[in-house]
Amino acid sequence: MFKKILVANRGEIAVRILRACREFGIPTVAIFSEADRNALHVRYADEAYLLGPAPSRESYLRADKIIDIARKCGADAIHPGYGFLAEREAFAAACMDAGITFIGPKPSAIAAMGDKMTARNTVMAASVPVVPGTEGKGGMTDDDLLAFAPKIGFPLLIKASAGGGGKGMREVASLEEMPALLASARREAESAFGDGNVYLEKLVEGARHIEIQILADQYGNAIYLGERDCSIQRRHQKLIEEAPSPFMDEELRQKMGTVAVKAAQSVEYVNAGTIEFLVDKDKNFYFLEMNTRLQVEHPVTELVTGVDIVAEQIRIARGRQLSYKQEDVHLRGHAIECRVNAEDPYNGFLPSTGLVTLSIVPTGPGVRVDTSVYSGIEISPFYDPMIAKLIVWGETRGQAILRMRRALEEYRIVGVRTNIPFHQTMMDSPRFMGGQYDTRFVEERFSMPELDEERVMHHPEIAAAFATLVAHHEAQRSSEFVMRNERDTSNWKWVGRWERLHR
Amino acid sequence: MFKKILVANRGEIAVRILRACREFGIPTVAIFSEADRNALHVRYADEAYLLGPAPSRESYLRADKIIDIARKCGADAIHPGYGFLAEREAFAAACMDAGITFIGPKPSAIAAMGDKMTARNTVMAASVPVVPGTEGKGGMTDDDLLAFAPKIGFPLLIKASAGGGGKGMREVASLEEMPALLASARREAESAFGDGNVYLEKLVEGARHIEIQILADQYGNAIYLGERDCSIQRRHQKLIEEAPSPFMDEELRQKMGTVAVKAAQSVEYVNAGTIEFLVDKDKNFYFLEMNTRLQVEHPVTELVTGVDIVAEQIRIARGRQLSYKQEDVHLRGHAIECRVNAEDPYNGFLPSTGLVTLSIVPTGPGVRVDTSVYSGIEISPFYDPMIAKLIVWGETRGQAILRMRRALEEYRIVGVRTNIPFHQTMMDSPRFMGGQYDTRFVEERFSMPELDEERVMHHPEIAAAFATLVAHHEAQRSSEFVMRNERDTSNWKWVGRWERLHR
Amino acid sequence: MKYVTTIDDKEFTVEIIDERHISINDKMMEVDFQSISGQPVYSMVIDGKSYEAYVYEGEDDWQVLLLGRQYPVKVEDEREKRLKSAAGGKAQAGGEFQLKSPMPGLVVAVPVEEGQPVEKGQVLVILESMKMQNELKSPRAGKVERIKVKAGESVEQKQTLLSVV
Amino acid sequence: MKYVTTIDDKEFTVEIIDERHISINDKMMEVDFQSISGQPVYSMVIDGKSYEAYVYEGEDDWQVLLLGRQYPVKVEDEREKRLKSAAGGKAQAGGEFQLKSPMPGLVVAVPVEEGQPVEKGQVLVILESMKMQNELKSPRAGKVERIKVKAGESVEQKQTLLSVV
Repeated sequence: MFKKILVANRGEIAVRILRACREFGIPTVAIFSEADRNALHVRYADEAYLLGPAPSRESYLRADKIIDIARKCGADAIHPGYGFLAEREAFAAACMDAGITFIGPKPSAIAAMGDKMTARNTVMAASVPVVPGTEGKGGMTDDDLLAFAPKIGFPLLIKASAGGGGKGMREVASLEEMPALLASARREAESAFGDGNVYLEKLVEGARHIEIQILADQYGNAIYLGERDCSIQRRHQKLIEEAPSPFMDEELRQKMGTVAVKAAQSVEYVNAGTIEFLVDKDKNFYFLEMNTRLQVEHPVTELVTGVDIVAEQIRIARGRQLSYKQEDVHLRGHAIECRVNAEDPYNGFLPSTGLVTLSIVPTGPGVRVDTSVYSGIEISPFYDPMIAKLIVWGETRGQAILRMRRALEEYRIVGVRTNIPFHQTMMDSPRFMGGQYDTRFVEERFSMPELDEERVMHHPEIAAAFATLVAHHEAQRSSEFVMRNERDTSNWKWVGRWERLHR
Repeated sequence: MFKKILVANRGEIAVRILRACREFGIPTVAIFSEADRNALHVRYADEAYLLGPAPSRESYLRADKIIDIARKCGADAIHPGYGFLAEREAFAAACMDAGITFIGPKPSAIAAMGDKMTARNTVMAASVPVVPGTEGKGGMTDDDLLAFAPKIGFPLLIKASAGGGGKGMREVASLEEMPALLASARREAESAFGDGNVYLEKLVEGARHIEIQILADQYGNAIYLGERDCSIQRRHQKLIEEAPSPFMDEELRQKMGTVAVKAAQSVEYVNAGTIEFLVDKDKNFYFLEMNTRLQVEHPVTELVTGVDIVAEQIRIARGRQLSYKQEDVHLRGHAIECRVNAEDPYNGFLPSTGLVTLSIVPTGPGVRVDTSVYSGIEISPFYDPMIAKLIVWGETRGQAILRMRRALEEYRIVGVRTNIPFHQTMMDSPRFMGGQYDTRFVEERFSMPELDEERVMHHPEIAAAFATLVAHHEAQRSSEFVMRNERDTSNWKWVGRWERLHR
Repeated sequence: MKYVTTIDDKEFTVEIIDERHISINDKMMEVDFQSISGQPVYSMVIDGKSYEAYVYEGEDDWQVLLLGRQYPVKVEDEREKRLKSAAGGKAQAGGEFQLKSPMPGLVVAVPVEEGQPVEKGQVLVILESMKMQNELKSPRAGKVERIKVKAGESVEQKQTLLSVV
Repeated sequence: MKYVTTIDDKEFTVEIIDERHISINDKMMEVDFQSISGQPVYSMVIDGKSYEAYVYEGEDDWQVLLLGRQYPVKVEDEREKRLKSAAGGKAQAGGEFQLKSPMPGLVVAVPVEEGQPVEKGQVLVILESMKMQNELKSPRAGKVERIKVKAGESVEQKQTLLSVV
């Protein structure tokens, strides 16, 4: 096995990978920015090296420094996680040049799939259906794009060539609004990926976002691990994923799985990867892009297949054959993932930062939490707002939804606002329960019930009691501040103990 | 389904049962003692009622009050968990009289199996092999027992007739020491179960403790869910359980499973139950006792079979047929449970109590934590020292051990000492790794390496650095206390923030 | 101690009787109220029902997050409220709105100018934080004044960015 | 600041040079030392290696729980230690041992009497806590004195139960 693995990432995914390494008994190296000294990935690794200041460009995107650290500490492999350097051809190539195994595909496959336009041309050549769009070579100017747009037709999407996760993506309804949207998309793409190139794509209406997880080894073996339905998105950011898709049948699964394997093989793909498709209501499917890396939502596939995808990535990179054949892969039960973001659903989903003073994660049967948050950690404004993934497994989709409800209700995070109430509302929504949703569902048919004009309150008198008791207590405390001596005789025994403890 | 379920227990098992109810959508009722107002089971239930003062006799053992609460709040079923009232025939009967479903076996089965001596006679009649011992009717006096002991031969065990979990159990090497041990066993049995009756049993040497999980419905269907190996014990308290047993083969599993089902059927058993066996090195097995309730270690069986045992208990009590036939039960992978006790392994495993100021549970793939502990809860001296169960699943036993190691290392509990270092040492022990252990292993062949005369230190200089830095910091703080003004200019930035927060 | 507690247009009279009892609209209830871990998460057992909620202090109200729903709650001392309404009711309706930064971040653009009239919902500032561009919008129609930041500047949480009058 | 730090019979000279550097036996190391959540759990990155430990204060030493192993560590100011050893070394060897209750509980029995000689390992008090009976034993041979509790009494944590001299 590898002598030592450097994890070139932060947050929950760095922790996920460190755990897989530890479960192999492989020593690990973490890297961190100045904002992340107390992060879980630094605490869990065997070694940890400071990269630089908080901004990504000065830390987690510093490929040169990272390779230098790997060399100096004797790491013979690097796992890039997702985001940051995971889909940079140059980084994979630089690892190779330094004699370090990049745990992922070959640079050529990253290059082919990483530039969305090349990707489309490549898979089209392997007769995989694609969404109509600007299929030319990269780097089109605004003028070119504005000229081409009417040929695709509106509505259409601007997408970042280097992108993913909805960053640098804009929806365009008409030619008039396109210049401003191009500018902001390029700005966001530049900031997120260091690359402002964008391309255009037809917007498939009523579509579901369904993706196929692929594993491929160095000996030409490739399998698919079923699909994930990621249609619950907001501003093109995935929020909830499930496996299997409630929309899917076995016939379509096999058809899309076979096409996905073909797409991967068209670039001689090795390691774990994901082929994203749009599927319209008539079950026509179109290749969207390939993510040449581990996916945020990989756990739902792990829970229904029993395959440890990160462990398999490491084995493949080490030159092992796949541990599974296609016929070994069986889907069992149902899994759902909710991405817990530090965002306030009652305030336009604005990011929320601060010191987490309490974190109580849900536990018990069928519940998995992948997170880097604990009581006492600071959520900084520098990185992605996703702070945890709550994943549940159930024998059926119904059981999984009920289990997710109880897990969401148990979850306590104090110090930042989270989108947990959004997920709770979604789990109660009849359309979600019925599996009746598409990629526009959140934006077009869903809102937080509290923000509705005609809101229905379930427990107003209980809410009133909570607020009044807290307000009363605060008022008492203020007056006690004046009458200091009486403080210790306060009726409110719940004030005292914790404060004494931390005095 | 039931309209409302009252959970007549506390701690992690109350939480476990509440979760199962919530996942069925059934409203729940918690009961609590004065020491448990802030316990998780009170927080997670829909309703919660105070029973009385902290001691069990005045709270969790008050069957009359509990049934009264159930009646008043309209609960139509009671789940007793384990311990407390779970194996009291009178309680099950009282529930029945009050028209409330007792989620467990009929009173007659509890009576038959609950008194260990009757149990032995009953299963012997069904030709299940038993360990030689005092098979007479209950309530033997000390004189009777002392007279009978030489017929069994030494070493032998004194066991509580009403007991379980090693409470009121004493090992006797000779007739001389027997009177004192009888007295202390009766005292402990009286305190734990309210019943000081004891009996004697031959001590099978070199034995493994292997138990079979049973499920039986009201229609005569009964299945076994494989075995659990619970041989890692200390003072007859189980500490680590695994499924399947590394000692077992499929033939023995089927044989013991069939015998276990027969034993259950001999008392017309309904609901979940466990038949405990001692298995000697030649794979002879002896019936030990039947636990007519949910077992602490049920999660390892859940993880390898995929069966939710608590959910199944509720379905059975509701009058449903078993969801599984024997041929549906397949063991997949391997599961291990470590019982995390508030006990100091470096100080004779003495219980440790106090306010938990930090709890960071391990999470991620294959890890389940069943606990009632969170940052801010008080561990009181009134109840069992088990504060969490850490359970892992792996594709193989080896992977499960490695995963348990990483999970134990991640676990952080501050405020009470725990036996986590014991478990860490065990997971590193070659004999445990090799599956080479019996019920005497912990006491006879195992010790905390730090307590050895010839201890080997792995990282003495690192430990020295930790202690010196903390001591230095404490000294600085004391001197700062004198030179107050300089406090805020302390170099030690880690002091400041948390304190400011809680000021 | 008596309070008038309002959610939307529903008014509750809540009286704190003693440590164990409150009344809501004159209905007496037994209550056991505890803070969880000294944090703004509270457990309340009220007439046998067990509830848990986050209670956050807002500008002039409380936000109660209870069973996945958020309630904006106004709590007023009954005596004060009586005095205030005697004095002529709402004083500050239609006052100045100060746009404060909801989080630390980088100002990407300020697409309005001082003196410019704006609609409700119009974008006032674009702020980048957590790699996302966030549009801060006007909660009502009005006129922009006192712009205190410009593109490229870093801002702290709660820093005032501009006003709408 | 220089310390002499001892684990068993191994002695280390540890010097705190500045916030970022210490030396152990004159070997200079870069160190980044942090408390986790303000608790006695510490994260230390020392020359690139990341460690985490609980550090508990004992009667006259520190207990460091590191990677599943516990180390009893004695830390002494070098100057003080020099003075002390010049003054004649260990002063309190063989003094009085006070048996303190390690937890709150109920005294079940005190199977010794005042003036009675006891062996190392002999049971002094039986204490019930968490439904278990716990035997508190003598750490060394000696004579029992000043028994302050009797069977049936409740005791607090750290309450002195008796002495062995």
